[in-house]
Amino acid sequence: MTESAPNTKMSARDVKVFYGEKQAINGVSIDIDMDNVVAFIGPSGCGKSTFLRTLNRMNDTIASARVEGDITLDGENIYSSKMDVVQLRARVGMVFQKPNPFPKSIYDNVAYGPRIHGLAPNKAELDQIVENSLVRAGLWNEVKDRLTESGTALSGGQQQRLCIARAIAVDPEVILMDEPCSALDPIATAKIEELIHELRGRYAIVIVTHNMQQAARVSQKTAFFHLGNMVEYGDTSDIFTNPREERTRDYITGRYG
Amino acid sequence: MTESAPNTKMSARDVKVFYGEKQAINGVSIDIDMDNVVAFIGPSGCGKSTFLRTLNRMNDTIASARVEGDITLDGENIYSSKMDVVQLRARVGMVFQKPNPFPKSIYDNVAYGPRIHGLAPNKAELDQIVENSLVRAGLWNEVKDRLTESGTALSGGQQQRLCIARAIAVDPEVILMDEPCSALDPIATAKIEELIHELRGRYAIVIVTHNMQQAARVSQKTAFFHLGNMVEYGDTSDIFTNPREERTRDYITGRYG
Amino acid sequence: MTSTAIIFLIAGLGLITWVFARARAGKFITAGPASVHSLPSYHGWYAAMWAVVPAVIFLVVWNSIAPALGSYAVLDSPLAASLPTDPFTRAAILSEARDLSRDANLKVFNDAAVQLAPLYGEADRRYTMIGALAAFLLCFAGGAFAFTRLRPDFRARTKVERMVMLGLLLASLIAILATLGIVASLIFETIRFFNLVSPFEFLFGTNWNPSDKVVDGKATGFGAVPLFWGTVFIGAIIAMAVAIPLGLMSAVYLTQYASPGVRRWMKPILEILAGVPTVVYGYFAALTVAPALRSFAAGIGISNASSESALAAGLVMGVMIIPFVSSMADDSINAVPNSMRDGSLAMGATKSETIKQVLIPAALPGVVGGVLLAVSRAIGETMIVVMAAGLSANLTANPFASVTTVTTQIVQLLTGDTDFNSPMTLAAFALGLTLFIVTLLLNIVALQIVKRYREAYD
Amino acid sequence: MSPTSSPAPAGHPVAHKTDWMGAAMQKRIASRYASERRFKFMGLAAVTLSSLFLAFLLFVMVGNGAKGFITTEATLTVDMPAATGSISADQLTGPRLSATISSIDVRRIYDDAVEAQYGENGTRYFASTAWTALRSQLIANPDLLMGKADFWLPTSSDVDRAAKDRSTPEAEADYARLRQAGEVRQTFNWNFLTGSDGTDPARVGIWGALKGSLITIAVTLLLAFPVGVLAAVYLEEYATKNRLTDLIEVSINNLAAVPSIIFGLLGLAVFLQFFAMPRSAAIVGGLTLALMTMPVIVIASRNAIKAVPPSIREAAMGVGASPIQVVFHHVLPLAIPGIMTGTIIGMARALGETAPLLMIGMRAFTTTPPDSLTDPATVLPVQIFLWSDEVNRGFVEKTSAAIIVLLVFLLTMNAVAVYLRNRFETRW
Amino acid sequence: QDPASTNQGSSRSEIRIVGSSTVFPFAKKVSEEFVNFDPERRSPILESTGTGGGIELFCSGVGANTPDIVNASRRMKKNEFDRCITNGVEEIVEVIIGFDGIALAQSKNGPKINLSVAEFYTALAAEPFGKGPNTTRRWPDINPALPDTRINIFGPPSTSGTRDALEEIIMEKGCKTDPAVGALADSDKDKFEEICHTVRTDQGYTDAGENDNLIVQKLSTNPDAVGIFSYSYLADNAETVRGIPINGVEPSYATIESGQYPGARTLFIYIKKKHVDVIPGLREFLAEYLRGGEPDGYLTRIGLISSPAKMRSEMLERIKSLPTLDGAVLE
Ligand SMILES: Nc1ncnc2c1ncn2[C@@H]1O[C@H](COP(=O)(O)OP(=O)(O)OP(=O)(O)O)[C@@H](O)[C@H]1O
Ligand SMILES: Nc1ncnc2c1ncn2[C@@H]1O[C@H](COP(=O)(O)OP(=O)(O)OP(=O)(O)O)[C@@H](O)[C@H]1O
Ligand SMILES: [Mg+2]
Ligand SMILES: [Mg+2]
Ligand SMILES: O=P([O-])([O-])[O-]
Repeated sequence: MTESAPNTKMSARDVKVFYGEKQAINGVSIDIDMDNVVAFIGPSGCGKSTFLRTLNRMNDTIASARVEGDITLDGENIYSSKMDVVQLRARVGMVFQKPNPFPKSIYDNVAYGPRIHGLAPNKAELDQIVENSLVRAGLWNEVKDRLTESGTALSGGQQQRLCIARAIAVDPEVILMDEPCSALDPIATAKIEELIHELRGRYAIVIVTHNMQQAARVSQKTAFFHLGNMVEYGDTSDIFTNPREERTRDYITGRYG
Repeated sequence: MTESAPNTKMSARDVKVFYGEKQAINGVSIDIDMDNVVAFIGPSGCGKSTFLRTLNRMNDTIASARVEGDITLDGENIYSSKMDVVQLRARVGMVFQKPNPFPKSIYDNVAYGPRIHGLAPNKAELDQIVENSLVRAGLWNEVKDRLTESGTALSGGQQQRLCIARAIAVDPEVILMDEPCSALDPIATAKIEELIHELRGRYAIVIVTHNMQQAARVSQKTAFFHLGNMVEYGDTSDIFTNPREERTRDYITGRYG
Repeated sequence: MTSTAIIFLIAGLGLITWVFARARAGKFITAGPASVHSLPSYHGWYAAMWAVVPAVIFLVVWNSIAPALGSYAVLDSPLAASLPTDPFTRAAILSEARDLSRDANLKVFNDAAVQLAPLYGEADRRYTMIGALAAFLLCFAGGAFAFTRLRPDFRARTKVERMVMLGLLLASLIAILATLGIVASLIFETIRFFNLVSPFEFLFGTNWNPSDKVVDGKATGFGAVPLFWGTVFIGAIIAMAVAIPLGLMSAVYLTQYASPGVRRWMKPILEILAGVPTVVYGYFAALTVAPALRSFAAGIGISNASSESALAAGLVMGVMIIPFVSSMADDSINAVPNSMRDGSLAMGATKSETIKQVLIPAALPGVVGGVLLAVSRAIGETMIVVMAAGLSANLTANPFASVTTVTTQIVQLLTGDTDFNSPMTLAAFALGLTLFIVTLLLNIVALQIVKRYREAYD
Repeated sequence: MSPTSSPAPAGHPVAHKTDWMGAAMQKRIASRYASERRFKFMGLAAVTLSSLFLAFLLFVMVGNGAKGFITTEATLTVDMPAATGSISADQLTGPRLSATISSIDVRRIYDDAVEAQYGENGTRYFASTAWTALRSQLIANPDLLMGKADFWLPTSSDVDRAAKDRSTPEAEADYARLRQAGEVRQTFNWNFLTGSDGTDPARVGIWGALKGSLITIAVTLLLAFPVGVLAAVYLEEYATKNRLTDLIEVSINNLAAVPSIIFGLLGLAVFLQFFAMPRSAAIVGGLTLALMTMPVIVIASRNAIKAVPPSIREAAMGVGASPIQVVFHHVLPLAIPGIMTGTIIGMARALGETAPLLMIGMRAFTTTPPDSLTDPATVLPVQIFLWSDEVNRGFVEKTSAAIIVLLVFLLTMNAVAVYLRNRFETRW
Repeated sequence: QDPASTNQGSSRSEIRIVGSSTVFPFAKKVSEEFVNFDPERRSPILESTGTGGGIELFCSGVGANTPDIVNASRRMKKNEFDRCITNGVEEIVEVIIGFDGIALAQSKNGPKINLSVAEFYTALAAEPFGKGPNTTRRWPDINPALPDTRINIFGPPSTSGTRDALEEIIMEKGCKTDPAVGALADSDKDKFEEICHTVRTDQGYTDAGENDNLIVQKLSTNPDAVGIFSYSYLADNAETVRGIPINGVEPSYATIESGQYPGARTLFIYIKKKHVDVIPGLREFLAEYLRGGEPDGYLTRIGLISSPAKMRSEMLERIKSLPTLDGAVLE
């Protein structure tokens, strides 16, 4: 896995992440393409979130974090000084574990990204973007009559879909999701999983999950992380039925984690 | 299970607990006798801790909590206005999930209860009580040379044993333990379990645990709680090998929880 | 044209620049949003910044020199030849003339000014025009320069944000400046003071009788021990004897016993005590408390009770400090983990036993830190002691006698004689430095204690 | 603990089971409950005592000060045409009016009228500047110049006190006589709210000081608020840990603890001596208080900013907001209530501050309110301090009345702060 | 630098006065009248700094940033005058506004005291008659006939004119009652001044600051205390305090005017001539000052003792012609 596949959107080469002295990721290389949903699985603390955040430089916000190695988006190194991190994050959107809508109206939540990036020259187009995003996030029918209500007044599952709508409103190329369902009940979870299915192909999607069933359900490719290493990366069906590595097998069968 | 058994120390009849509007316990009846260690098991949030705290009225400290039903200690209703809660708590001791020694010396930690209840007329007897309690809690040998050190300077397992010593120093009749090992490592856990074995028979003991193996190891009787109900109560061996209820079986075999 | 009008015009020009730059940048968006680096409005801000900031800086500088230029122009005229040579009189006439040129209805005080007024009007108009023109030029130049730099890949946002960051940094530097200002102003004067009085005498001498008499380069009567004692006696002993029990017990009652309703009302009421200005406390102490204490003392047979007793000032100061102690104690008690309280209650301890034997000992470091902060506040308090404590530098432990404090003496020394070189003025600064250092140390120690204690329970 | 000789073997039973129901134990428990009650009572007593003190303070101030808002007036009959010679109606119109009035020697007319009505020493019944009250009434209503009229003029402070409560025996006698000679009434003391400092307690007012306070506090707010908030934003959101930011932190924490009088010394040495700014001016007071208030605002703002959950920042960054946008679009709007609370409390403190302003000469006597930043001014707390030093008994009620005005301002500000804090306590 | 401003800031349109706390109430009254007379006038700015402090400020230079007038409860000293000259304040006009006495007073509720200058000196001096430290604690330690209360004297601080007057007028008189000490006045002036002019620093004497009002207040609450302040404060507060006779002479308008009272002194104001035609209203203000000090003027009503008619007309002349003070006449 040192050469990029033809349809590769992002690729990481020998990425190491340090928190101060402590190394949290020990040289991970991976390619993410447009066609598949990639799931990161692994026991708690293995570095899934850490690695995910290197992909849109959200770890810049942690003073002690330091990244080595190369990560490219469409062949461009995202850690080069020429890369504008604000633009990068617009292109690589993120959805967080806990739904975190802004304490603003539903409309403003979704419109925020398009506004700061100047994606809509006028109000009508902005309305259109908001509506499209909410529709695609499967939330439109539930909120179309109350767009001015606060985003925080929605239920957890709705909030998470609102966050997804907010992320897709800036029309990113990649969407990173860090355990997007762990705070949700089964019904809300099902909705989000369905949504991921629908979004597939339009965006490159990476999802971190601690729930193997979920990984099996939503992803086409799975990466298994353990103690800061990416132990195995391959088609989801292979990983779950026929893992190459001992550790993967142990984890999948519930020996630990 | 509506009549009390002959050796019954405490018995609850149709106990309901409310936190404000929300009902956390929906009518639980149970008898606790002197000879057996009783384990409460059940999934998180099912009300184990809540019910345990009704037994020594520790839930009086939660403003919103309200208890209905009867709980008796030696046939006396502990919620009657005649019952002195201070005395009740001296007779029904409690050990908490997280070890909570007072920020005082080891000696003072253990001597605290006897002192406030005036159990020792003089220093020599107090010394004796402290020593006996620490011996019985299996801590004496480890701390006898540093009784003046702070209780918070001990390791987690030692702290928990100190809390047990503190509880038995007031010579209670019942000891309630709310997940006393969940903050401890396996070695410390083993020590506490051993201790429970030794204390059995002298005190009525109730232990809450989320670890079924532990319940199987230390208890003679087990009560399974689910969603505020006590689903099943019986001999530990029966519950674990041959549960009567579907839900118990599902839980024991790890279907959920 | 007045300078306000010019500023408004420049602001208007800035706005126009903003609009144009934004519109121009808007045209860059041809191939989708990814093709430009920054939003059009950032280009707008960038250009507006260039248009406005240099012009405004220039105007500020110009406005500070233009009046002088105007005056020189007036002085060059033959009419000015008859002006008196004395600079002060001359200045007065000139400034009156300038006022007259702006408002002809003013009452004329100096007739010479009337002739000069039109000249002034003329000169001022001319220089204002020059300044305005230059400012507009700068405005245009800046705007044009910025305009040429606008390009699809121009990082306008980064530039604008860098300016904002610079502003933020400058704002926080003011804190350092203020601290430096304090330290410098205190230290310079104190060093001068110690040229006249030995630090040893100042810190350990017991004779406080300051005077301006300097004999052989030495001043006497500056032994500050009685002041230190008075300060400690009132602020750290009497006031704390009131504030600690009342504050601590209030906190205990409000956190442990009071119903939420009582707590909701009583807490703000106690906080009001901290919001009452000290001059009001001082007046209250002097008007009501001190005479009452004096007659009380006389009633129990203390003959030489003074009306400005240490007790009166200390008592009232103690009341003022109650909310400080109680809110710190409140925080500390709340920071003790509930498991600690539960542990004690589960042993069959009563509430008061739990509070006395577990909560308060556990919260003690926090409470001590709070008390130290309160002490530092009390010894720096000025108005209560100025109005209610005495002026006699007594070394006495009799609470009905009059003592004086550091802050009282600072006010005494500085509100009288204001000559900056007299030993008495300098002594005020030396006292100020002492006070500064002591309160600083108290605070550092207190914050350290509180911080360590917070960490212990986290 | 004295080491015990023979440790009991593990599991050895305790010698005796405690007899919880025994008489001795019951007695012990009773006494423990008694001490519980005593302790609780002490707590209650502490709270009560503290609030009673506040109540007592307010009671004394209101008790003394309420009278300060009332003034006693007596009538004086003046026959204007007789005193001035005839004034034609057109002299009272338009621009000629002020010239006409200043041509009249109101003071002499007043003296004559008083002597005519109240005898030789009659002026002692009236405030020493009562004639200015007569003049203002004439200016307000020039038609009075055309005829004979009764004017209500303020009585002397002694008589005023006699009318309200008690005074010197002479003044009480004067008051009794006055009631016979003419009419006396008590009305609201508008002059107290609109006038300035003076020598006669019957005629002093707080407007000058209040205006000084308002100007000073405006300067303080304009300087301390932006600087404080911006510094807080910088420290909380952007500052990386280095020597400089450490120094800033330490400076701010220390400034917040420095006694206020030290700021006065700073103002004196730096602003007055070094920068040669004008003595007694509101701008210097405002600058000094701004340095004192800024750290309070910084600390409150930082706490408010800290309370904004990081998830909001992450969310904004996740859609590509720049650090500046994160702060100005999300963090600051959410922190505003907390910042406002801190600012109001800081401003209230500055408004009640006295000592530093004494140091920079804002205690000068002046009888007109300041008009600009550089005009000599005093502030309300300093005015209170100055009046409290006056020996004349008439100043007691004026001092207390001024205190009431100050407290009304401060308590309102504090109440608003408490309201804001409660209202916006948990928004997320 | 703008020539329309001096080196010390720009011009100023209100009068600035500093100086003696004794003269302060008079100056307050005058400024109030000054503004009342014509409400369009700007109120003078008045600060009570004590005579010494005031002269320091006054002499710090000419210009808008320095006071125009200093009130003094004693005559300017030679060294002060020299300082003025050094700082460019060369033309100073001296005006006498009236007389005042240094009054000893006590609360009306206290036991009546009657002192001789010698007794008073003994109570006040650091080393009475040069015979070792002052050991007197209660009045009977000095004279058994005096009431048995603590010696507790509140007086002015060393910067004030009242203090200078106290030392030079009253203490010196008491001191000289011992001929041996009196002889020192010629032989060893320094020694003489040390004995006669040094006030005790122990509990017997309390420096009460520049605020004479404060002393009056303290007296009314401390019945056994004795206060030293200006006669005008005594006159103004006759309700609460009474004068203590010295050598049997009560401080009163008549005794001070006639010079009978041992503590009589002259009150001055000093004006910068250069400011007179620069600061608007300064001349009118001076005129107002003298008008108030006339025998039936409002200043005499609050305790100023009017100067004789001849002196008053001379002063009226002075504020017109503004003759400058000659340093040679000062001490
Ligand atoms: N801000 C940080 N500072 C220091 N160490 C950190 C930080 N964040 C994470 N770590 C450490 O880095 C390692 C990887 O953490 P990470 O959050 O990536 O794990 P994870 O796989 O996402 O776990 P989980 O499933 O619990 O979310 C852990 O050991 C963690 O303790
Ligand atoms: N103080 C409280 N106020 C309101 N609700 C509470 C409170 N404490 C517990 N509850 C609720 O009561 C229910 C029972 O809680 P309880 O703590 O007894 O569960 P548990 O069985 O001990 O769970 P766990 O194994 O997680 O400790 C839960 O739904 C819990 O959310
Ligand atoms: Mg994670
Ligand atoms: Mg539990
Ligand atoms: O204030 P004095 O008059 O005493 O100088």
